[in-house]
Amino acid sequence: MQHTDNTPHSFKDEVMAEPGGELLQRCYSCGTCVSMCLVNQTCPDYNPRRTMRMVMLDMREETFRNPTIWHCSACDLCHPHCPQGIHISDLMRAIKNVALRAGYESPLPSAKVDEHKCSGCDICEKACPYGALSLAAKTIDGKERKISQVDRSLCMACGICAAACPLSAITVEDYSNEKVAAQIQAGHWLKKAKSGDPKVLVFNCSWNLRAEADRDAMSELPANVRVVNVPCSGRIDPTFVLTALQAGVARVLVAGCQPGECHYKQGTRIAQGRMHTLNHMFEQMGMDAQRVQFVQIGTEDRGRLPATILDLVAELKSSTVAVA
Amino acid sequence: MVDAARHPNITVKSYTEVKRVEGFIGNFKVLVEEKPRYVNMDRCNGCGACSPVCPIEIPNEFEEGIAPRKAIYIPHAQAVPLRYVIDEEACIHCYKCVDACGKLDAIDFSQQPRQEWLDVGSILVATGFDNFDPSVIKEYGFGRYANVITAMELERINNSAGPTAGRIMRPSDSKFPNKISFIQCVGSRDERYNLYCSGFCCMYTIKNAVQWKQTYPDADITIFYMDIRTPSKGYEEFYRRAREMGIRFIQGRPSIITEDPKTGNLFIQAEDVGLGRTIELESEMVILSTAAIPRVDTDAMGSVLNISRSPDGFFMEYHPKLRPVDSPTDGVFLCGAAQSPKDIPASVAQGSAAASRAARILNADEWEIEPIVAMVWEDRCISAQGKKCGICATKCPYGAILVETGKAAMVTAAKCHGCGGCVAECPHNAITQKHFTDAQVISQLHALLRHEPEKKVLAFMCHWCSYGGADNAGTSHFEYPASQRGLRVMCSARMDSDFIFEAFRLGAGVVLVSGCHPQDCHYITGQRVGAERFEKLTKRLVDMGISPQRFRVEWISAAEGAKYAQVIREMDQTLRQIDPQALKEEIERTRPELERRVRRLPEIPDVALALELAKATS
Amino acid sequence: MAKNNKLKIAIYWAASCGGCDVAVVEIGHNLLKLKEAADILFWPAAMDFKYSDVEAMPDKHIDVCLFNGSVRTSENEHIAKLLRAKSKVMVAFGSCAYEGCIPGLANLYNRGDILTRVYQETPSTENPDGVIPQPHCKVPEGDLDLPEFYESVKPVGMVVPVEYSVPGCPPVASQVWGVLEAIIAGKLPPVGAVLGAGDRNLCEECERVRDGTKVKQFVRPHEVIADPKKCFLEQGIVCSGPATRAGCGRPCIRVGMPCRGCYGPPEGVKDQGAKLLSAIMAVIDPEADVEQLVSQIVDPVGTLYRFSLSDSLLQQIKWQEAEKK
Amino acid sequence: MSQNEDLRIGVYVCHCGSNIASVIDPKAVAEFASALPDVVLTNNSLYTCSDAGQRQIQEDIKNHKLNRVVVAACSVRLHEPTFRACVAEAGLNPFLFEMANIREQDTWVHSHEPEGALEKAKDLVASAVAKSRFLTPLDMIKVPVTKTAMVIGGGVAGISSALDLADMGIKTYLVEKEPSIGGRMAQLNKTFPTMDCSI
Repeated sequence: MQHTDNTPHSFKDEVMAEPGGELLQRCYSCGTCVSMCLVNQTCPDYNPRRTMRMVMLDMREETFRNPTIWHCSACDLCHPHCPQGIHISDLMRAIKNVALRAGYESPLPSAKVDEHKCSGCDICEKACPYGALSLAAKTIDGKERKISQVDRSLCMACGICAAACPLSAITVEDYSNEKVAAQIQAGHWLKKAKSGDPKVLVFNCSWNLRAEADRDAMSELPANVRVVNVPCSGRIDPTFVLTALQAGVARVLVAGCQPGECHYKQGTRIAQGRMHTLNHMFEQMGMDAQRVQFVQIGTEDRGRLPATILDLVAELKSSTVAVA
Repeated sequence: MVDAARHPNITVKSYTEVKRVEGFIGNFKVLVEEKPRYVNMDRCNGCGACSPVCPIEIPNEFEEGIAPRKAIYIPHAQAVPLRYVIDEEACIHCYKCVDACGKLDAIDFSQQPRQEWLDVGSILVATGFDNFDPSVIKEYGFGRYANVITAMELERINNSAGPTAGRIMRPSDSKFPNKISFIQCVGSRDERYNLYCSGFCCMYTIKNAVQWKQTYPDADITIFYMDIRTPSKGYEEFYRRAREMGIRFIQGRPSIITEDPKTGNLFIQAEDVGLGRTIELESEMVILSTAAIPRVDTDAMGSVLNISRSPDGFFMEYHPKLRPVDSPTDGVFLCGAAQSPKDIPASVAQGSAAASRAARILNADEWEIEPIVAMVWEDRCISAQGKKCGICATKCPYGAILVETGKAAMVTAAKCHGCGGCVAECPHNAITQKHFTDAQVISQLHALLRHEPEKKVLAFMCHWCSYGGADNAGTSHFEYPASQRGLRVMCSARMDSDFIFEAFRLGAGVVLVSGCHPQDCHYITGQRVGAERFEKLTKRLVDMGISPQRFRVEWISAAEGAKYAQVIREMDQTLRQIDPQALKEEIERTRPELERRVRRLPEIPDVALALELAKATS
Repeated sequence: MAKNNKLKIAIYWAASCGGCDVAVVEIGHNLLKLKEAADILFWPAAMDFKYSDVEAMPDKHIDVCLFNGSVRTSENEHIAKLLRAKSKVMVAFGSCAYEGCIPGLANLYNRGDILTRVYQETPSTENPDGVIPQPHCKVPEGDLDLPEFYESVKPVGMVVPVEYSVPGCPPVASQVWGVLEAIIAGKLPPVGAVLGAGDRNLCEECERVRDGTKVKQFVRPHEVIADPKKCFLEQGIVCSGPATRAGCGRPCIRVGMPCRGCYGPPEGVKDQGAKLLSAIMAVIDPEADVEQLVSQIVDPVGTLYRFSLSDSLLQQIKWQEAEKK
Repeated sequence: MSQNEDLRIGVYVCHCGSNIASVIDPKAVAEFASALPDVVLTNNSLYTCSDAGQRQIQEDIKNHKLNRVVVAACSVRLHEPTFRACVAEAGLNPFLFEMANIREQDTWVHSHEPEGALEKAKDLVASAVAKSRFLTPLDMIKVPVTKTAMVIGGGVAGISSALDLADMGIKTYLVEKEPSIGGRMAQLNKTFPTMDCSI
């Protein structure tokens, strides 16, 4: 049985005293946030409603022991839908802050900076949607330099910084430049059947596929389509796109979230800026701007991503036939 | 409906609006305006020959816009009165209806709006509610997804007298939907729209679901809810029956509905709270249980009737517990969903309750009203001395004061409602208000400021609004500093400049004058009389050297307890921020001028005695 | 001539403005030191040499050839190949040779466009017959040969293998002398290295203040009066500094112009323009309208690939597309 | 007029169960009131509005010849009519009654400041007592009544109230904005619990 403690200065009070924690007790457990939550879809243990409940019941250690409390990326899809006006990501941040003070650490992977490559140019600090990067003086090879440093408790491993870093000095474990390249290459996909159907490479934000049916559809795509999942479309360095096209891919499709629904706040906007500028440059060069395509998939766009890809494949096929 | 129309004691005035209300309990005069129907009520026999020939088709509001109607129409087959009406905005004046009407000759385009004054002793407000428009909740897709409909639309689709003749079909493809879902609390219990519980939606949804299941036992029906509220007689049993019939209840508020554009089917995403897991449910049709909301014209109606709104937007009752059908205006009663969302049994019960409250008055031969009225000290009125004045009459909202030069001003007690505006405005202190005399108010002022006045927040409150607001702060337990001292008069119009001068003379730290919002004033224009005075007074006080932050004017309704508490908190804060020494010096410095201002107060009967007594007591 | 052990050096000027030759002269009194340590066997810009002199040399006769300028014509190509054969070490000297530089922006157009524009459309041209220069033509005096004008501009490294590159438009004098000193001392790094520049980007040494301001709008330098103390990018002016190799000493920044990017991409970066695009779009303000920002970069290729277009992935994709057609 | 008569003021300080007494000591307020001029009697009771409380006031009016009654309790909006009727029954003009609101406007909003609340309660009682000295007997104004009612809105609530009034023999105008009465109810299909037609 759960023993609850309602004395002042309890865990609940501590969370509520933290900025963002004030509205905790408004929650009437309707579950709207949970069903809107993208993290919950892939990681059902992350349940903001239940976490709030646990805080209300002063279940301190159990709350902290759940590693998923660190998963909220403050995408704030839930907040505008909450009928009680609770800013859930602020609340989760409040819980994280209390956890940090208690000595807990985020178990999430985080960005890593190569100190030798880093010039302290500050681009990453401005690019990070979470303020997880900042410059600090450090002696490297006997010389004091300002180097970017990652606050692990804030980093959500979205990889926006890794793409932004002009020196490729930042790496996010599973999505390093090399690993992304390896995903594209896997099974010698690029080399295979050069004369076959034109290849379509999709860089897909992993939060895009919200419906089971969409996930199924994505696993049944034809062989000339390769989908490379990344944490965020903001991870996509235009170099990836150009490299793929240069390697013979016919079309690159970058799929991000609808603005305002980005799991990492800014990623989709950054990707939009990059891809649309690429389109402009292709036009300026007198090249086929259609070779780079960018779509933003919203929570309501059931079936849109697989349909977009299949349309693209069909269109390519018909144009090849026409040329032939 | 028909009973009402046939009852010999009831006169149905349809297509008629209330424009103005004058008078008081037992003696109201109501100006009503009948809109032109352009159909002669006596000649029209409701035969319906006109409507088919009308070439205009517009959405039928009675059918929630899902079916058309003509420009000449009856709202529905059972309409009372069963007489046609021409919608002037839609009519193109082709006169085909005139031909169709033929010899009956009932069409009359010369009709004009018709106004009349009606004398009544009591008014019952049963103006009802509006339905929440769910299209503002983007995530539910109403208006974008054809098969997301409102409960009211379902009522019409599932009605043998409705546009589909009771044949259930979904909008996208006219197919029968076998798998349907209801979503509760759409627009209610949601701080983005309405915080209150709309009350009757749980039951109407269960009713619709049960009815559907009875007709189509194979139907797959789901109800998404947060809490099912079944507090009245037989309701919980009905809910249990619904569960037993196999209607699926899922506790969890859907966050989003998406549509499969190919099938038109809808996917509802919600956390099944019991399960602790997010589920996705496919439905062929989704019915939104929309909230009841205050009618769009509530404000306009409120200012005609002099009644105000609670924070939820519905009409406010005199007392939520003890006088739930009385409005704050004597003789005006509230019933049905105009006061708060209600189901049919509750509306009928409240209708009866309001009728009995009204009958209390209407069955009496005469009614007693409080004698809190103005009274002229004839010897002090300069009009009696042949001088031209008449300020009092200009301030009276009721025309209750007659001024003839050479005679003292005369107050007609039955017309006077007792706001006290004339009393405060009389430059010669020649008028008093019974039960709120200058001597009484000044005695209170001295008592309230007898100890450390410079640390007090003195608050003048009007009986109807700001005193009610202070009570509301109390019943809601909205705390504010105990430095506040309240003094109640009937209306802000009664808050005499002399009272405020006297308060500052006594060294009050800060002074609040508070009354109703202009549209809520119980005395038509009483608030305005006060407001104009306070505007001048604010400047005058500054000229006299009183720091502007020491005097504040606020309009606070009886529902605004939170605001009342906030204003007092702020004023207390203001007072604490003033340096005590500087405040003391300001009080000393301004006292001579303040004394000069109130030097004539002791001339008023009893005031000298009051001052003397106050001195003796302190 | 070459009877001692002095170094044998060649300097050549292909499709470029000549600035790189000036940059060599700019080493000033160090020229005397150079002369002491090396014999200059070929430097058409400074002394009267003939192609035949070079042709007459045995292969690998020249120790180091500093080749500046890109390859635009058949003559450029011919000499590049010739010098390659005659030199032990070939250095792509300056931005044109290294990555195509400003002449490379001509690759936004094809040969036909350029010739039409230059010989027929410019306002100062008087050419009533619309004559376009041809590689071969017969005139009464005999047959005339002109070098062929190629379809596009290429860095020299795409035509012949080069051992080293020295970036810059032009390389700054101090760095030039540094490179020469290393050559003289025989202390060259492994083949493939970039000489006379740093590894990281320009921002590392930039003195302008960065306060974390995000970009609300992109503006061109002439559209605003920029704060001389603050980071250009934070003021919305596209500065190539983040994606440009350090080493120039920031002469542009010092005179109030944002970095143009002439030192090419930093170490480890394949495509300067793509990287610059990736960086500047990452620092946009959360409130700004993305499409507006995109449209505010008026000439994206010229802005992002000002010096490196002909060496870019973008260029290669274009060539591939052209080939397919 | 006050100066011509011998004032005998009774002050009743209500505990209102614990609503008032849990924050301030009503006895201390009564004690304070007893020292005010012309106050001849003070009283504390658990619920002054209760039958016993009201009876006490009425007995005191008779036995102690009280000619002013001050009750310190809740809001005038709640119990002023109650106590006016109470004193009137004991033969005192109802307008010689005065009330101090030490619940809604004191203990309920200053529960964290009990000392301040007590001081305020004393001041509010002093204010009511001070006013009471100048109260004069007043007679209610009698007005005639038009025996007609108006119901605004012809929905289910309006129709049922109109029918009730009409059945009581009262002429009633049922005013409806729309061309037909019936309101929302007329739109409904079968209604709970009888599942019959709503019209």
